[in-house]
Amino acid sequence: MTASDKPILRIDGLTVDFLSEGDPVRAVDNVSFDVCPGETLVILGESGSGKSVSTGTVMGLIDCPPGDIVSGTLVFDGTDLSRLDNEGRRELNGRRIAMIFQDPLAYLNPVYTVGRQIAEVFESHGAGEGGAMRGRVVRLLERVGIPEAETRVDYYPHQFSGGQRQRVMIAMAIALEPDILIADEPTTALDVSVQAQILDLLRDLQRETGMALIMITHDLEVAAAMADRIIVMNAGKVVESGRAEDVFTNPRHSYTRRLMSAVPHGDPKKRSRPVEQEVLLQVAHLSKHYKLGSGPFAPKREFKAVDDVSFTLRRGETVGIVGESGSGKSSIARMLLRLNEPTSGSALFAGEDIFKLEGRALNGFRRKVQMVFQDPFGSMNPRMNVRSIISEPWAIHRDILPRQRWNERVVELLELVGLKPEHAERYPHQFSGGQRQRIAIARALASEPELIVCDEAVSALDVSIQMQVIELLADLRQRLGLSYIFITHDLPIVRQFADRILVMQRGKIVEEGETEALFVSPRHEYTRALLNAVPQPKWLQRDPTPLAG
Amino acid sequence: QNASEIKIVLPEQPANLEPCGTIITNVGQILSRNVVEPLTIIDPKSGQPTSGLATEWKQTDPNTWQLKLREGVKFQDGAAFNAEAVKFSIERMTGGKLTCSNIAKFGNAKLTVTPIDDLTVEIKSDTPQPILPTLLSVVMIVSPNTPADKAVNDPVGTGPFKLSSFTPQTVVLEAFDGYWGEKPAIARASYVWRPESSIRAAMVETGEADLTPSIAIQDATNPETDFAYLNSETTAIRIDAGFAPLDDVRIRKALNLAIDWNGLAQLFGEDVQRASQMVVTGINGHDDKLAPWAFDAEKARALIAEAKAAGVPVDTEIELIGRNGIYPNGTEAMEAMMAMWQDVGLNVKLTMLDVNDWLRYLQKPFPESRGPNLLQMMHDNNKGDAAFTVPIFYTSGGSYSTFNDAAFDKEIADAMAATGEDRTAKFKAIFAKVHEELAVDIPMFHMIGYTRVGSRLEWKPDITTNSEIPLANIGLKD
Amino acid sequence: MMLGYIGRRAYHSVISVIGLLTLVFFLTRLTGDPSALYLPLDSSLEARQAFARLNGLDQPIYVQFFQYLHNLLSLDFGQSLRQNRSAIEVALEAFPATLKLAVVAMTLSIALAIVVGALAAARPGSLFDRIAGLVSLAGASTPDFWIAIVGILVFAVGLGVLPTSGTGSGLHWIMPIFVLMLRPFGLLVQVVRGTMISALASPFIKTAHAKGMKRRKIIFGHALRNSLLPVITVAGDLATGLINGAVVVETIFGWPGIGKLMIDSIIQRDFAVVQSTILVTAIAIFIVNIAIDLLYAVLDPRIRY
Amino acid sequence: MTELTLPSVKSPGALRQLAIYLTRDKLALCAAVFLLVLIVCVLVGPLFVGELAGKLGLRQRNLPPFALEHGFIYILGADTLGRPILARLIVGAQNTLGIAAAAVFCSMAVGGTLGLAAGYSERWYSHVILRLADVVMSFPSLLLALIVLYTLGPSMTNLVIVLAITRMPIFIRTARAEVLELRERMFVSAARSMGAGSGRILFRHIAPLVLPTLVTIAAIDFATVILAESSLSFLGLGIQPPDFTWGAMVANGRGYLKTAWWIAFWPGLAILLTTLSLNILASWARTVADPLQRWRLQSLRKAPR
Ligand SMILES: Nc1ncnc2c1ncn2[C@@H]1O[C@H](COP(=O)(O)OP(=O)(O)OP(=O)(O)O)[C@@H](O)[C@H]1O
Ligand SMILES: Nc1ncnc2c1ncn2[C@@H]1O[C@H](COP(=O)(O)OP(=O)(O)OP(=O)(O)O)[C@@H](O)[C@H]1O
Ligand SMILES: [Mg+2]
Ligand SMILES: [Mg+2]
Repeated sequence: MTASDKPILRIDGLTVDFLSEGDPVRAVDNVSFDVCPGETLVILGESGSGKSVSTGTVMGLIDCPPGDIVSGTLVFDGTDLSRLDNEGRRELNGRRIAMIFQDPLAYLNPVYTVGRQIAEVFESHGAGEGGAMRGRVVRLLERVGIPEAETRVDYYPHQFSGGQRQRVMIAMAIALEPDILIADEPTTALDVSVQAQILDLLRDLQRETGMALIMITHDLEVAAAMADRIIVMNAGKVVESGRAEDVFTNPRHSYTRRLMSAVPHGDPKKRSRPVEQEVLLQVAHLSKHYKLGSGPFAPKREFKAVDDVSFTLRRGETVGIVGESGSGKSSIARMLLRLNEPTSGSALFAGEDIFKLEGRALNGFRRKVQMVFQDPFGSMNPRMNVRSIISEPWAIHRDILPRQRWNERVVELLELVGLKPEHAERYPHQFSGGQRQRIAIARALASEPELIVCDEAVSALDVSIQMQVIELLADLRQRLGLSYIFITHDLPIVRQFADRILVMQRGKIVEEGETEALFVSPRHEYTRALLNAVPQPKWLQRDPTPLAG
Repeated sequence: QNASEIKIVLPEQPANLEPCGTIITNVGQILSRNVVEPLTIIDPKSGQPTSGLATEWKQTDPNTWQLKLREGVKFQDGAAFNAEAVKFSIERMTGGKLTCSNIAKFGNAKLTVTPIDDLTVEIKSDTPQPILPTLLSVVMIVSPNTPADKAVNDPVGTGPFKLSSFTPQTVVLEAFDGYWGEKPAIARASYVWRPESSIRAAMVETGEADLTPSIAIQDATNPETDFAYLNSETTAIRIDAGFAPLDDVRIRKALNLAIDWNGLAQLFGEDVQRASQMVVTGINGHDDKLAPWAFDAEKARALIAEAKAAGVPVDTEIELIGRNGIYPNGTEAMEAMMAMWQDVGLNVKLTMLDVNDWLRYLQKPFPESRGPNLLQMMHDNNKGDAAFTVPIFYTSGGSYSTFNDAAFDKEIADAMAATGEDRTAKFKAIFAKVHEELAVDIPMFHMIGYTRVGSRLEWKPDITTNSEIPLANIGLKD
Repeated sequence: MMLGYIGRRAYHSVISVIGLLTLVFFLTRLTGDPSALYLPLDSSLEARQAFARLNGLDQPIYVQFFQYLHNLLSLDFGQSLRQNRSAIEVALEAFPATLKLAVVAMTLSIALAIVVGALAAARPGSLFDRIAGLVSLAGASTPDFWIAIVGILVFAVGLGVLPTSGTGSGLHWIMPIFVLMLRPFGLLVQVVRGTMISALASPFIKTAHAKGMKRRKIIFGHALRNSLLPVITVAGDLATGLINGAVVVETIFGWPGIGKLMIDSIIQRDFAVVQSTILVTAIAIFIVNIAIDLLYAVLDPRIRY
Repeated sequence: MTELTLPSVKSPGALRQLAIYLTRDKLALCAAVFLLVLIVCVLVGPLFVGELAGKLGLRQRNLPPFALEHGFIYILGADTLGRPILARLIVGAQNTLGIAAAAVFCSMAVGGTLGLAAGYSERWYSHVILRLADVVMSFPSLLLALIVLYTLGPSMTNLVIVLAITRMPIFIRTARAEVLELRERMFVSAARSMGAGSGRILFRHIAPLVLPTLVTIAAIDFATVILAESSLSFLGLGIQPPDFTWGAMVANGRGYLKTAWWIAFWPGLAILLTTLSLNILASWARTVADPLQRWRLQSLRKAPR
């Protein structure tokens, strides 16, 4: 690839505030960077450090007010973006500048099929009309690895798994092969092999069209694999920038150094020996078939999302579930929490079948089991501030904590997950993706459960905070005997944190085993593919051969 | 629009066009003397019957009348008008197989009709009928081809107009070529209906319509087109004399005296006449010399004080029962009267009811639960004789009567049987007694109707306008 | 699945309509004996009894009810006491006029309200928003007969550009429709505006901007579609209000519709007609409601029955 | 508003905070002031002008407004019985607002709750509630009023019940429609997974999002109810002369629109202004209650540049 030297996008001295009745919150503070055609700029940084906001301003997506662009110039290909009128902005957005949002569910319109939403990109820029676009849309979906794309174009966002939605977002962004693509954590919900496929796709696009790529990620391996240059942000400021190799091999700023050293490497001491042999959860022959149909009158068919899954979880144990995106992991989690009814199967929690619980017993069970949702934003009531969100379990189960201690405890929990006490008064939409995820974790911890189901609970966190959270969880496990079902795509994390691992593919558990054993000698072909798909730093890549998968 | 076509706006849609229901205003205004004709016609000035389809009549004995019928009359369907047709029409009316409003005028009399020859009939009744010719003005003669056991919406009569169409929007009448009388100036008349008086007035003003009866006084603003007419309606308050304190005549008189009649009259327009009795001038039995009660609050208070001293419970709550929409400004009038009565110290409370609820108080049997009450009402006698008024109001058995006096019943029966001058004098005596001695009601006003007549038409309303608008009497200017 | 749902709904609705008719039958009989209303005021008690006998009103109420049910089976809905003909015929004759008015008025007010409400929501607090709010609210809270009469006085009498009332040419439609639209329009503008403001703050609107979609399409495609549920619900309620009779308009402008018929029949205690009109309007209303419920599922794929 | 939508309500400065928000929206401030004045009138007005409102003045019937020779109280003119309209407006406010507020509040509270239940649950009672709403929708309000009048007799409470029942379906159906969508949202699942009971989910999570729409409808329904009341009093249900409401005043004046417009105009204007104020306040409250919109009412302090 040939990176030309003339930047296609240059940001200079960007400062963004969020205004409120009190002092303004400075989200981005004097940030400058640029990116050239064909080049990949990776933005690393602490969660909440202003990565999404600063890239959002490029697209003109910050609501002003309450957002306030205090200063800064944004020049795209010679045009000053801040001077553009609506029509000029519209011309650029989607065609020349495109963006992959961090939170794919919220950012997809729930009432339109994904096919239509993708086709709108074409329509908006006169690249084609409705029906004729279908073929192109299907091809795009296939390119991002959506299975059965031909039928799935007609599905609605809620019928997709987290990772699939993310890929829909990606398809939408690359539809018109933009000059510059801003990818805000585009692979958090993707398993390693799909991730590799997507990264390849992006690289291919860069090679073919000279697309510039700004990529925000917490995954250092991904960063290393993609970056030409890296900037590191912390507390709204750019603290370090430079060539990828330099930043990785020779970090200068203390935050960067902390980041680099926090990389988990299967440190087994985080793993627990199950203190007890008592079986907490016994899942047997669990299946979930979704009824599918694109319109209200279309014929229905069934889709086996979870297919005869069985496993056990002992008290104090952590079971990690890894696997293909769309393989039914979240579906299992939702069924275990009685949010979806299973098609068949049973799950005994402490000897009682979860699926048969009613009334009081069900409430008692729900108190003992908590979930961190894959989509934290959606899982919080937009009308409730963080204080109410976190204290809700106590309001539901009055015996957990006396009312006068609520405020105190909220602050405590916020600090445990690395947030500040003043965040308690804010509302969910006023947070960054990672911050929301931490609020969700704090809420799950609030009810002092026995089992927490974490669905991609740490995927939006930067490595240092990730470590802090993992340590917190491990500590609770140690002290209180908590059990976890830990669904993730992040192999190093499960390796470090889980005792046992289930590998899922197409609704089935294809392999199950002790963590170390599984990592060291995977038996199933898919597992092997997963483990081998770990990306290589870009500066070591000779030629980008397709990864096994 | 053709010059000889006119459009009339009525306040209400006629529910049906059954010729037996012509005493219902909106049916009568369309059918009466247009499509169907009666045997006799009441002269609006004298109140006396004049020839209609019957040309002559004589009483052969107190229970029997003989009528001569008009010659050369044909029904609109071609049938001949003759004694048999009269017999058919009267029997259809009295047969009880269909609901017939007009029969009410006959009370419970049983009629037997016998054709003497083709154009002579004899009508016998079980009780003496001194005013049968007057009563016959409500007998509409219909074609013998009309079903005898079913109410109809397509009446066929002998009138100058025949029904052309009847839809929910309009009724259209067309001139009938075979009419026996003079050919009317108007060839075609359509009737539409709008309840809102101001809209009706506006329609005539803009020329969309040519005539509308009964517009509200506040809409009658143009002296060129708007005509007032005494409409034979008399408004009154009935006093339920069966309950204390209303059983005391002083209180009843005080009720009459306490009203500022001139002030109240403003609600109904400057042309209304203060009433002293329940029938209007021109009705046989009306007494012109009977002076209405005048406003005298002091005297009213004095009477009340006197009654109180005599132990009458004057503080008892008296219910004033009004009916919504009974006549224009009816509610306001009740409010005003209530205020005036309260002013002289009577404890009067107003209740406004819907028609059906109000009817329970109007007609016997009265509700058991009632207490001392005053009832707002309106009486319409345009049939020329006090016989249509006196018995129902003042005999013990009268269906509106709250009054029970055997001696008075006898007086009334006497008057009802009398004829000629004697009859008139006896009715006058009854009205005088009711007014001065008994004071069982509070006559208010003889009401005025306003009609707006478009500039094309040559026509003036009169006392019969509330029951008929004979198109044949309407002329066209130029 | 959908067909099953429709079937179930239809079944429930039939039961409800039968229940409704039973309810109406018995309850109307609580509002007094009609005989007095049908005869002249001065008719005798015997005459009234004869009337009751003639029309079967002297029977015990349950006998009347079984007679009614029996007749229903042979599609005989009873005779109108007032109009001398079959009650259902009266009702069916009056219905189209009302339906026409309702359909036109609702279509126009929904369309207009959506445009105005959406544009107002696009810039809350702007001049357009304020004016649209004031005008629509003023319309919705002014008595309709007031507007109707003033409209006639101004446009028909004063300016002479429109006919006062009646049916016929297209001009006759203008004022009735305008008067009928006021309340639905006012209410819908407020509902559209409110829900649209929330919808426009959703993250997926940002996606649409990022795609470079036209503002108009974002407002009317994405935001609107997500706020339509309450809008069509309220519109449905307003529509049923109109189906039940645009009484004021029907009376003032002389449209021979079902609303006026219903009121007259109720006041006149013409029970058979009351029952028949309610049957006709109830069927229409149930159909509207089923249609709206189906529309929910069409508009929002997450809603399944 | 619930504790959750305005979490600061519990803290001592909450009312002050609301007051500050109110001053930020000038229109809402005017509306609030108007309503406040109205409430004061309702409470103390009758003490001063109660006598005058009922005092006949048959010789100054239909006195035009702005003529001062009869005293200031006749500034708005006199009605058909020569009573000062200003005094009557003040005295009539009490009944008008009392009835409308009670009826609208009842129908919103009961209808809203039933709608929440019907939307959230799929049990049998959900269907029953909905079909009942259909039945009420198809049941002419006038008939209901007559039945109540005949069986229970006229009284304020009965009037409120009739009005509340007839206005209820719109709240039931709107609340339900919103719930159908909201219950599919993730945060509802999340709350359920925490063990929240249906009550909590409905009233703490869903209701705050449904309420703004209901309040919008209620604010407009206020006018509808005031006018409906006047048409019911024609049947004898509800407020009877000499008591009166604004609606009755408008109805009284309808025959005089051409000759004495002021009789219907002032009470109509009063109804309009009240509804308008309520709506403006409702839309203000909607903004306050929505964290995403609240900034519109905050004084945003920018950083120095
Ligand atoms: N609407 C808002 N109002 C107030 N503060 C906000 C708002 N949006 C974002 N912020 C704050 O701005 C800061 C930057 O947010 P941003 O979303 O850019 O973080 P980020 O770097 O993308 O973090 P993450 O990796 O967690 O997504 C955060 O501290 C966040 O709390
Ligand atoms: N409501 C639904 N209707 C139809 N299909 C669904 C629905 N929800 C999920 N699916 C399908 O079921 C499969 C499993 O989904 P699930 O969310 O459990 O995947 P996952 O393993 O969590 O994937 P990811 O890692 O991408 O989040 C996916 O293929 C998805 O498309
Ligand atoms: Mg972010
Ligand atoms: Mg998932």
